[in-house]
This record gives sequence, structure tokens and C-alpha cells, in this order.
Amino acid sequence: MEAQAATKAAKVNILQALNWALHDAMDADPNVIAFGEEVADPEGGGIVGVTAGLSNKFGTRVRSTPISEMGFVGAAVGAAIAGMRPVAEVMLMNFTAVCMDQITNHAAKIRFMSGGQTHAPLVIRMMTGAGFGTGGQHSDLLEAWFCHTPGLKVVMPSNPADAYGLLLSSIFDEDPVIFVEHLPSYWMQGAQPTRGERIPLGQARIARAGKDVTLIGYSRSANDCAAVADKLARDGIDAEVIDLRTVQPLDMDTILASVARTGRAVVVHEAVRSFGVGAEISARLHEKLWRELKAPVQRVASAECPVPFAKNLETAFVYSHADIEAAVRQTLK
Amino acid sequence: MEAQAATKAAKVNILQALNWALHDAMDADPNVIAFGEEVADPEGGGIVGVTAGLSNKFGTRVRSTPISEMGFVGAAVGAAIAGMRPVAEVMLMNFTAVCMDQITNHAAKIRFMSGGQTHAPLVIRMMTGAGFGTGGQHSDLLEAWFCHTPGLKVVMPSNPADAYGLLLSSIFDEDPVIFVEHLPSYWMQGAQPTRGERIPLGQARIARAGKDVTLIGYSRSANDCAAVADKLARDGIDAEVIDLRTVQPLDMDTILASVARTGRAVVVHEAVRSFGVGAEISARLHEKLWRELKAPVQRVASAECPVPFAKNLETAFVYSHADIEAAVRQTLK
Amino acid sequence: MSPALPDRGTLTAIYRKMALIKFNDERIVRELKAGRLVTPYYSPRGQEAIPAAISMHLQDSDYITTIYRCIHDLLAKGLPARLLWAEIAGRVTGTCKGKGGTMHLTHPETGCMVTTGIVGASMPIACGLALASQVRGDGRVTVANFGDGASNIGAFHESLNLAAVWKLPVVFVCQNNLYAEHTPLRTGTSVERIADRAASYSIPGVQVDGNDPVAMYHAAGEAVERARRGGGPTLLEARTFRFNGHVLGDPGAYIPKEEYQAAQAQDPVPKFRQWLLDQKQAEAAQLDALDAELLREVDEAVAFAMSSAPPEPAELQRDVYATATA
Amino acid sequence: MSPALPDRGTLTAIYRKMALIKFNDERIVRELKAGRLVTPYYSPRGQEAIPAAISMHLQDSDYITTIYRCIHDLLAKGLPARLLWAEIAGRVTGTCKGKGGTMHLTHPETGCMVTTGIVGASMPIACGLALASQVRGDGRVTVANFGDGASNIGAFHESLNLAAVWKLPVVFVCQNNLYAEHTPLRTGTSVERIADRAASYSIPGVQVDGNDPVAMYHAAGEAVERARRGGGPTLLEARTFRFNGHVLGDPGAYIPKEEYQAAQAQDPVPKFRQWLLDQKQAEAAQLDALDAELLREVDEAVAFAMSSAPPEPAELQRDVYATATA
Ligand SMILES: Cc1ncc(C[n+]2csc(CCOP(=O)(O)OP(=O)(O)O)c2C)c(N)n1
Ligand SMILES: Cc1ncc(C[n+]2csc(CCOP(=O)(O)OP(=O)(O)O)c2C)c(N)n1
Ligand SMILES: [Mg+2]
Ligand SMILES: [Mg+2]
Repeated sequence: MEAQAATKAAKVNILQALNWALHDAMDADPNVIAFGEEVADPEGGGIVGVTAGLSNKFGTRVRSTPISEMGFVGAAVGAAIAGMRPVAEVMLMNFTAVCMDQITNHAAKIRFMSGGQTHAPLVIRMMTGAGFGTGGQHSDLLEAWFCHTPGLKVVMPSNPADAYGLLLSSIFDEDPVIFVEHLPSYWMQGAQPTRGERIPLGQARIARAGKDVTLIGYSRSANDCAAVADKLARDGIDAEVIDLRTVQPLDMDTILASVARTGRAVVVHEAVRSFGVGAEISARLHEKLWRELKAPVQRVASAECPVPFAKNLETAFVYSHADIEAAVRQTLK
Repeated sequence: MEAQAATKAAKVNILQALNWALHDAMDADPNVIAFGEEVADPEGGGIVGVTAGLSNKFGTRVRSTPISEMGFVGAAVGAAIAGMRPVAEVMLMNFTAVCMDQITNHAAKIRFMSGGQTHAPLVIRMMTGAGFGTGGQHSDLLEAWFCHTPGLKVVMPSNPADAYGLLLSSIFDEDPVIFVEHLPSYWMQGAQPTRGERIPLGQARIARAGKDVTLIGYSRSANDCAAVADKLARDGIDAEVIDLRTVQPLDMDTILASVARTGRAVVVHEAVRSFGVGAEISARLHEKLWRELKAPVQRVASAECPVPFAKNLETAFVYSHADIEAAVRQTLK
Repeated sequence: MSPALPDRGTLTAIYRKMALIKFNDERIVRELKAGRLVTPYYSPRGQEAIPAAISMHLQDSDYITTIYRCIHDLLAKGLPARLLWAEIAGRVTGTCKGKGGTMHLTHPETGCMVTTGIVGASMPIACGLALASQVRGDGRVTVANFGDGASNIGAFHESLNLAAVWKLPVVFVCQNNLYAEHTPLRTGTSVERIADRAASYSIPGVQVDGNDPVAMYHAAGEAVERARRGGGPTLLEARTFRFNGHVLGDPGAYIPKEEYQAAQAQDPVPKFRQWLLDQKQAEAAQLDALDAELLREVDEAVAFAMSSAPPEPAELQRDVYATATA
Repeated sequence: MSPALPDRGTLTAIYRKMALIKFNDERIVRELKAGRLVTPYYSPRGQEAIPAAISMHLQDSDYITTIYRCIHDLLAKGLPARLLWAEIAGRVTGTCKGKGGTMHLTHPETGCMVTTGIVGASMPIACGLALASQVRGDGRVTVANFGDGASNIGAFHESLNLAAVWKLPVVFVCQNNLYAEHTPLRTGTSVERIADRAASYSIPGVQVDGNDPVAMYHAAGEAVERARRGGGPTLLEARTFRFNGHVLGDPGAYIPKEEYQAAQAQDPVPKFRQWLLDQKQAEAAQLDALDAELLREVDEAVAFAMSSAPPEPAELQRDVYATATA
């Protein structure tokens, strides 16, 4: 229904795009099943409605689960090994901490440990992101944990069309995918995706072409990079913006080609800086573009602490556009 | 008993040093308690004997637990909040995946989320490391996960004396400490620690002074760096070796001072390269020593895959001394 | 065998705590709807009798752990309303300096040790608090609060087993309000009576009407007493209902109308108030005065919170580690 | 009601599997002690009857999951001995190309879907295999094997509850060998009969003498049959004992001598062999021939493994993702 309504609109938000992707994937392949807490329609079709209409249409292929992430993520691993394409929803990214074992010791490793006899083509969807005052245990960005686990892919879309095309690709990918949805961005409006069209994993998108500096972001930060790039343009600074889309594997071809041209790079993410994704990108850039780099790669990230509750602290916790701009000017010094 | 025997010897191994630290800490403070699977003497005093003699001496302050890492690591958090100094043993580092929630959502954040009213001064001990053919789920190095979690400290000793002094400091530290013991190195002999003497957390050790290049390692890799440095010395390359001892927080003063002098750095760790500790150190070095660096910082790590079983693959999986040497020569090109 | 009634003083004390919780909750809801307060809020309206009755058996020095749905447990245990209000309003005068918020209210002085947003996590931590008491022999009891949905997560199983093998002084209180977010009990829970799960650990399991303050008082008394004298843990299942859905704003579409209305008709606070009067256990004037006093307390708490300053940005560097970070 | 004996053919088939397991295990131990094989090894000697009897009720297409202590479950399910030997010897001809090893033996063709080194993890995965069968209606049954110690970890609880609410076609087989590493049952487990924990999920819980092939055959038959016809999960507790300690080399100092000797005196394999002869269910010549044939199979498997090459280093880049990494 929600989906129906949306198709009429010229624009669509991320919630609706994700809902379409799930409907289209389940329509296309009977092996696609979906489960998680509250995902079936009697329970509301997801606490924010991402899975709305699925169980009404696909019956027991869509199930609300008990509060047992270890149990049902493990069930996703088992079903995937048996040839299904499970899409498990672990409501919030922080809750992966109660099912890390099934994700990192099993889903990620089963293909390797079985010598390729079995593999786990599953997707684990989750929301996160600061902004709603949910405090220290509900809005962390933990993608670095999963990127550091060989065998997993990590996908983090920044807009409705990408959310649709990337989720579709993730569901039909042969490897386990950690699919991170940015909760505060769910209602962001954007161009409609073309139904059925997938966006390949592992390929970044040049969100804005530029020649002076390369801004690298993903999920929320890709949009912040674009916004800052527009502001900088008014000051005569021509920034290129790369939306990674997939954080593991990183699209190094696109990143290296861009930075080789601009000679300057700033990596931006909502996760805390230390030991984060930005460190890996920075390290690789310095290793590969030592001669081309005109300034050290800068990193912009959130404060080194748990996510605070008080609104003013929560706002101060996440990097600001001013932080991004300052980092850019730092590379231009 | 084991401890008694060892005191007579001129040298001791890491197992004995850790056992001494636990005995001395429990002697010094009745708030120190220890538990984990098989840690009490009726169950063998630990599967490798690290906790031998403790329960005989300290009674119910030392307990063998059910196989319930979530339960007993959570119990460590609770006891710590109540003012005890629990030392919980999660046998192998991979098993932290079944209790990540208590470590990262609770132990790490409780001080911040309570505004400083409560905190969790606990130690979680664990073994890991490739070499014994235990395969994909028993020998990962996952320190990057914990380093990326504000609120946690991560300690990884490389020799008996450090193991003793660092464990003592960890137990009496006011913050939660992830204490990583390298299983294949347990039987490594080394100088005896001075009983009762602590080694401060967050301070690296210059294992070897040199002027041409800085090798940075911790746990096993610190010893490999030292071995390679000796070999390089014969070829006239004078390498400085830094043993980090503590990976979170990093002793940047020592690292920066050394690399500022040598202008070259190689970071070595057993964990897989991508999104690992080496990336953070590399990123910081390029950010802080852009002018001083004569070559890009090199990283040496294990292959990007789960730990394989076959002996020849397991050997090929871990970085080699030749890899370290090649990385050094790369920085000297 | 229905044991003797608690004395008048105790009965009024229970009512006082129930009213304290109800008035604070209603005021929070009002402030939220008016937009003067902005936070996700998990209202315990309807579950007041449970902690009010339990708290009669606890000292300040006893410990409790609770969950995001917590103000009833915390106020009953003694966490000052003004500190609670300042915290959920994100002020530096809050019990956690505004850094923890609605889901992490903490106040060690009154034994409010941990409030968690992770389902199940309150139980292993409670085992640890009880372990500390056992090792020290300080005679304290720990009460671990959690919901019906939480009885399906691994931490529940590991905690009850650990508490049982170590005979820890802890009382596990499952506040069974029949729903876990939008999921009805039956959909996620494979057993009729959650109390029956105690058998898996060879510990007593008791199901009680959590909306009956007297029954709750007796059941909690036995469990706390057992823990205090070294008899080990108990699993208490307190049947109840939540009137404001999972999180404030949840229209509760998944709750059958009849079920909802039937529950509201049995609202434990007015029902207990009426019972006290009917049974001549209290006079109307006395309860009116008590209500008025409590409402004044709430006003003061709100005024205190709203007139307080937010935490300064430097708080981001404090309390991450023992020593402030750069 | 003691049900009728299985027919001669079935009884001999069970013995055949028990002997197959015993002979392979004994040879592995010999090769390890001789240093011709180097790997941590978790011997199932003493537990042979359990999977041998269960396997009589399973097709190749049915699924099992097991743990590091696994060769009995895998050989009984049909994993070819030569592929097992080549794997634990770290050869490219092994069932996992030598990349998984002793704790991760896998062979989908015979339904050996997952072998895990993480206690408890075999159960949620089994639920998923069973879920796939339920959604597809393919009539397969999944058997999840695990130990007594594993019944105390969270995954056990979450899996049994999930299987119960979804009525999944899975049989949970707790091979209770009375010890978890060096920890005796009582020290870590708060219940006398692990089978009793089934009550927490409103599913049947059956305790059976896992060393009695006939009793095991009947108990497994009922559980598998129930799962196959859509009756949902069963918790089977099979009491047994392990003769070679936790991991080979473990002297078993924590096991009382009398207990150990009593158990050995009841070694299920020779005992069942003798019973078959006493009951005239088989002739000595027939069993001798069968033993000889199995020992030849073992010799061939060892020869195959030892003459195979190790995997090439490039295997480090393969099977990490669907497409080989650089
Ligand atoms: C590990 C984990 N999974 C999921 C959630 C999301 N969640 C928050 S409350 C809740 C329902 C809990 O229900 P119940 O235990 O009955 O407590 P109640 O809210 O009814 O008091 C869920 C699923 C969570 N916070 N933690
Ligand atoms: C999560 C986890 N914790 C601890 C271990 C270490 N460990 C390996 S086997 C074992 C004992 C398991 O005992 P049981 O479940 O009875 O199985 P058995 O070995 O007796 O067959 C333990 C604690 C592990 N592998 N995984
Ligand atoms: Mg509930
Ligand atoms: Mg066992």
C-alpha cells in the first residue's frame, strides 16, 4: 500500500525505496525470505515500516521473530547455506553486539572454512545514526568491525535510489552483506529508482566532479560532503565528492583515480575517528599516491566517546559541515 | 606451586608471569576476583594453567563458570560497578563475539552514560594467535574492534616481564581493559619481572634504538620486529623497534618522536591488514609527520582471509620475517 | 493460604510510590505532548504496583537493574524525581549530567545501578552485583527487572543458570505486560507461564498478579527474603499491562480494543486507592493530601529541570576514561 | 511399553556405523601419537551409539550440524572417511580442501552442513536449515548435535524457543557426556536432567541412554518422525561418556577413577557387538568380516590422505568471497 502510494509521487524517500526493493526481490525469487523483530504486518511491518506489506503478500516467507538476534541471525546463516536468500533485520546496529558470533565467526567464514562447498548469501539489515536522542546504545556506527572481518561485504547507501539498487544487489549477491540504513535519513526525499535495476556492489559513485580536492563519504556523510562542496564552490574551491556506497570492498580504482587528479583528500564518516574506516582509506592513499598527494589526507569524524543523550551534546558529537570545510582548507594550505 | 618453582629459575615464561601477576593482585586486594571456564583448580586452574593455584589459595574469589560468556562477562561488569576488580577469562579472543554486547555496549560505556557515577574497572583476559592448527574460529586477532570502542583500553604484551607488569596495572586500572595473551608465545622464556612492580598502561617501550627506520609492533609482532632488526643490522640498516605494549590508547609521543627521527616507519601485526591497527597508526603518522616522513608508512599483516587449517597455509597466512624486511627496504628505496 | 495483610503504614507507603510514579509519568507525557520535553519515552503506566510493592522489602543499599522502561523501578527505589527530570530533559543537573538520558538513568546512592537499552543485558549485570554482595557478605539483595520479551533472549538463560549454580542473592522480576514492542506474548514466547522457565534452573518460579499490590508485596517479600538468607535466586513473573504502548506515540494498533479497555478498567493505581478506602485502610482526606503533596513534588522537579543548564560540550571528553581525554 | 526390536539388518547397520567410528577414531589417535598426524583432536570414543542409531532414521538429504567433537556424527551421516582423513591431515583432497580442518568438517552431499568450534552455534544454524525445509516443504529433518555444557549458553535457549514458536523440523540432540572440558555437569549446569529444559519451550524433552543403541534408535525415531510430519522440535538428551578426555592429550585428572573405569566397562561398541551375538542377531563370522572390511576402508582412507598434496598458497585468496581476492 505504502509502496503503491509512493509510486505515484515523483520523489520517494529511503523508507519507501527499501520497501520496494524488498517487495521486488521477494517477487523475483521465492528463495528470498525476511525476518526480524516486528517485521510482519500484524506487528506493524517493521517499527518504521520498511517491511510493510511483505507478510500480507508473501505469507510465512516473512516472519516476526522473538527477541533473539543470535537465534534468528544464526537461522539466516543456516537458511542461506541451504540455498535461501534470507534478509534478516537486526533492528539497530548496536544490537549486532548480541549476535556478532553468527556474523563474524560463521556467516563470514563458512565459505572459506568449507573450502567453498557452502556459503551464506544473506543480508543483515540494520538502522543506526545519531540525531534522535536515543543515547549511548542505539546509534553507533560500527561498520569498521565488519570491514575488518574478511568474508563480509558492507553496504551503506546515502539516498533513496541507491538504497533500492544496492539492497537489490545485496540480496542477490553470493556473499553475506551487512546493509546499514541511516535512520535519521529515512525520510530524505530523492529521485525514484528504476524498479528492478540493481546497482553493483563495490562501485563508488562520483557524486560531484571537481579538481581541487576529493571528499570521500558514505551514508549520511556523502550528503554532507556534497553540501559542503556546494558551499566551497562559491569560494572558488572545486571539490570532487565520492559516495562510496560500499565500504567493504572499497572501490580503490575510483578513489585512487580521483585523488591522483586532485592531490588532496578528506574522508568523512559518522563513526568515531580512531581505528575507523577513514584510517584505512588514508593509509591506502598514502601508500599508493605518495608522489601525487599535495597534502596529508584529512579525516573528519565524530567525537571519541559514546553517543551522548543531551541534544546539544549529541549535536556536538557528530562532525559538522564546518569541520569538513576546515579539513578541506587544511589540505589546501 | 607452579609459581614457586618458577621463582627459583632465572628466567620465566609468559604463563608463569601471568600466574604471578594474578596471585600478587589477589594478595594485594580482596576486591580482585577471577572467573572463567576451567579457571579454578578442580578444573585444572585454566586449560593452560594461567590461573593455577588461585582457587586453592583464594577460595570462592576464584570460580569456574558455566559456558556462558555473556553471563559471566556481564557479571564482571556488575561486580566492577559494585567496586570489585573482576578478572574474567574469555578463553579465546574469538569467543568475545558471543559477549560483545557486555564489553562494548556496557563495560565501555557505563562511566560515560552514568555521567561518571559508575565505572567498570575490570579486565577481560583472552588468548589467541595462529600456529596450533586450530583453524578459522580459534586464533583471530580482533583488537581493532576494541580499539574502535571508546571507553576500552587494549593491552597486548610481548614478553614475560611485560605480561606481569601490564596485567598488574590492568587489574588496578580504573578503566575496563581487554588483555590479549598470545597463545603460541606462552612458553617463551624471558627475564623475570620484579614482583609487585607495575608497568604503566599507555606507554610504549623502545625495544631497540636505531636511526634509519622505525619498526612498530606489539604482542608477537614486537618480537618479530626485533628479530628482523638484528638481521638488518648485519646489512648495515639500523632499525629502531617500538613495542607498543598498549594498543589503545596509543603512545603517540613515543611513536612520533621516533619516526620524526628516522623518517621511516613499518607497522607490523598479526591481525589482517585492512581496517586494522596499522591503518590508524599509518594515518596518524602521515597527518602528524608529513614533512618528516621520507617514505610512506608501510604495513605488514596477515593475509586477508580467515585463519586456515592446513599447516602450510597457516604458515603462509601469518606475515613472515621476509615480509617485514621487504617493507623496510621499501621505505629505504 | 492468603497471608496477613501488610500494616496500614506499608499499604499507604505502597500507594504513595504508585501515585508518585503515576503523577511523574503523566506529567512527562504532558510535557512531551506539549513539546517542552523531547525524548523517546517508554511509559510504565499500568505497571506501578510491581516496583512499589517490591521496594517495601529493599534498603537503599540493595541494588536494582532495570531497562529503558524504568521510571517506575527507579522512583520506587528512591531515585529523586528532580534528578530524573533533569536527566531526561538533558540538563547538567541530571543524575547522569544529561549524558545518559531516558534509557540510562543511574543513581548508585539509592542502588539504581544500571539502566540498559539492550534487551536482556540487565540480568548478567545483576548477577555481578549479587556476586559482589556474596563475596563480601554484605547482605545486599539485587533485583533484576526485565520484560516478557526479554525472557526469550540468551542473556536470560545464562543469567538464571549462573545465578542458580552460584546461589546468588538476586531476584529476577519479569514484568510481563503481554507485549514486546508490537509482538504479543504468544508470537515470540513458547511457554504459557514465564515463571515455569525457573524449572530449567532448579529455582523457584512464581507467577503473581503484578497489578495486585498485596499479592505482589507477599511474593516479592518471599523472594527477597530467600535471597537475603542465602537461599539463592527466584524468578518472579509479574503479570501486568502497559497503557501507553511501547514508546510514546505508538498508537497500539496491534492491541485488541477489548483487551485494552479491560486492562484500563483495572488501572492498578485508582483501583488500589479505592480499595484502601473501601477496606478502611486509609481515609480520603489523607490520600488527597498525599496526592497533593506528590503533585507539588512533581512541579518542583519539573521546575528544577527546566531551569537547569545543559551540559557543556567539554563533557564529550569527560567520563570516557578515568582521566579526561584530549 | 518397550517397542519391538529393530530388524536384524538395522541392528547390524547400527553396529557397522559404531565400528566405523571406533576404528577411524582409534586410527586417528594412533597416527597422532606417532606424530604422523598433527591436529587438536576431540575424540568421540564412547559416544558412537548416538549418531549410529539416529542415522538409521535419516536420508542423505536430511541435514545435521555438529561441533568440534564430530567425526562420529559425520561418519554416521555418511561423510566419506577418505575425505575426512585428507581434511584433518590438511590436504587439498580433504572435504574442505584442508582449509577448514578438524573443527569444521563439512560435506553438503551427505547433509553434513556445518561443524562449528563455537559452543552453542550449531543450534541457531540448525534452525535456519530447518526453516529452509519448512518454507520449501521439502520434508527434510535437521539434527542439531551439541554437548551438555552447551545447554548453558544463550544460543541453546534462543534456538529452542525459536524452533518451538515456528514449529521447525529440527531435533536437538544433547550428547551429555557428563563433562564440559574439565567441568563436571553439576558445576556448570543447574538442572539434573537437561531434557527437562524442554518444558521452557513447551516441546517434548526425552532423556535416553545414549550408549544403548536400541533405546537410542527408538527415541531418535520418534523425534525425527515428529519433526518430519510437522510436529515441531524435540530435545533429546543422550547420556554417554567420552573415553579420551576433552582434547587428545587431556589426562582427565578431573575424572574420578571409579567413574572412568565404570564407564569403560560399559564401552558401547564391544558391548553392543556382544549383545548382537548373545541375542543371535548376528553371527561372529559376519561381524568379523564386517570389522575386517571396515579396517581395510580405514587403511585406504589413511593412504589416500597421506599420499595427497597440501593445498597451494593461492587457496588463501580463494573462498573468502565468491570471486577470488587479489
Ligand atoms: C538486544 C535487543 N534487541 C532488540 C531491541 C529492540 N527492543 C527494544 S524494547 C523491545 C521489546 C522488549 O519487550 P519486553 O522485554 O517485553 O519489555 P517491555 O518493553 O514490554 O517492557 C525490543 C525488541 C533491543 N533494545 N535490544
Ligand atoms: C562460546 C565458546 N566458549 C568456550 C569455548 C571453549 N570450549 C570448547 S569445548 C568446551 C566444552 C564444551 O562442552 P560440551 O558442550 O559438554 O561438549 P563436549 O566437548 O563435552 O562434547 C568449551 C568450554 C568455545 N569453543 N566456545
Ligand atoms: Mg513486554
Ligand atoms: Mg560434555
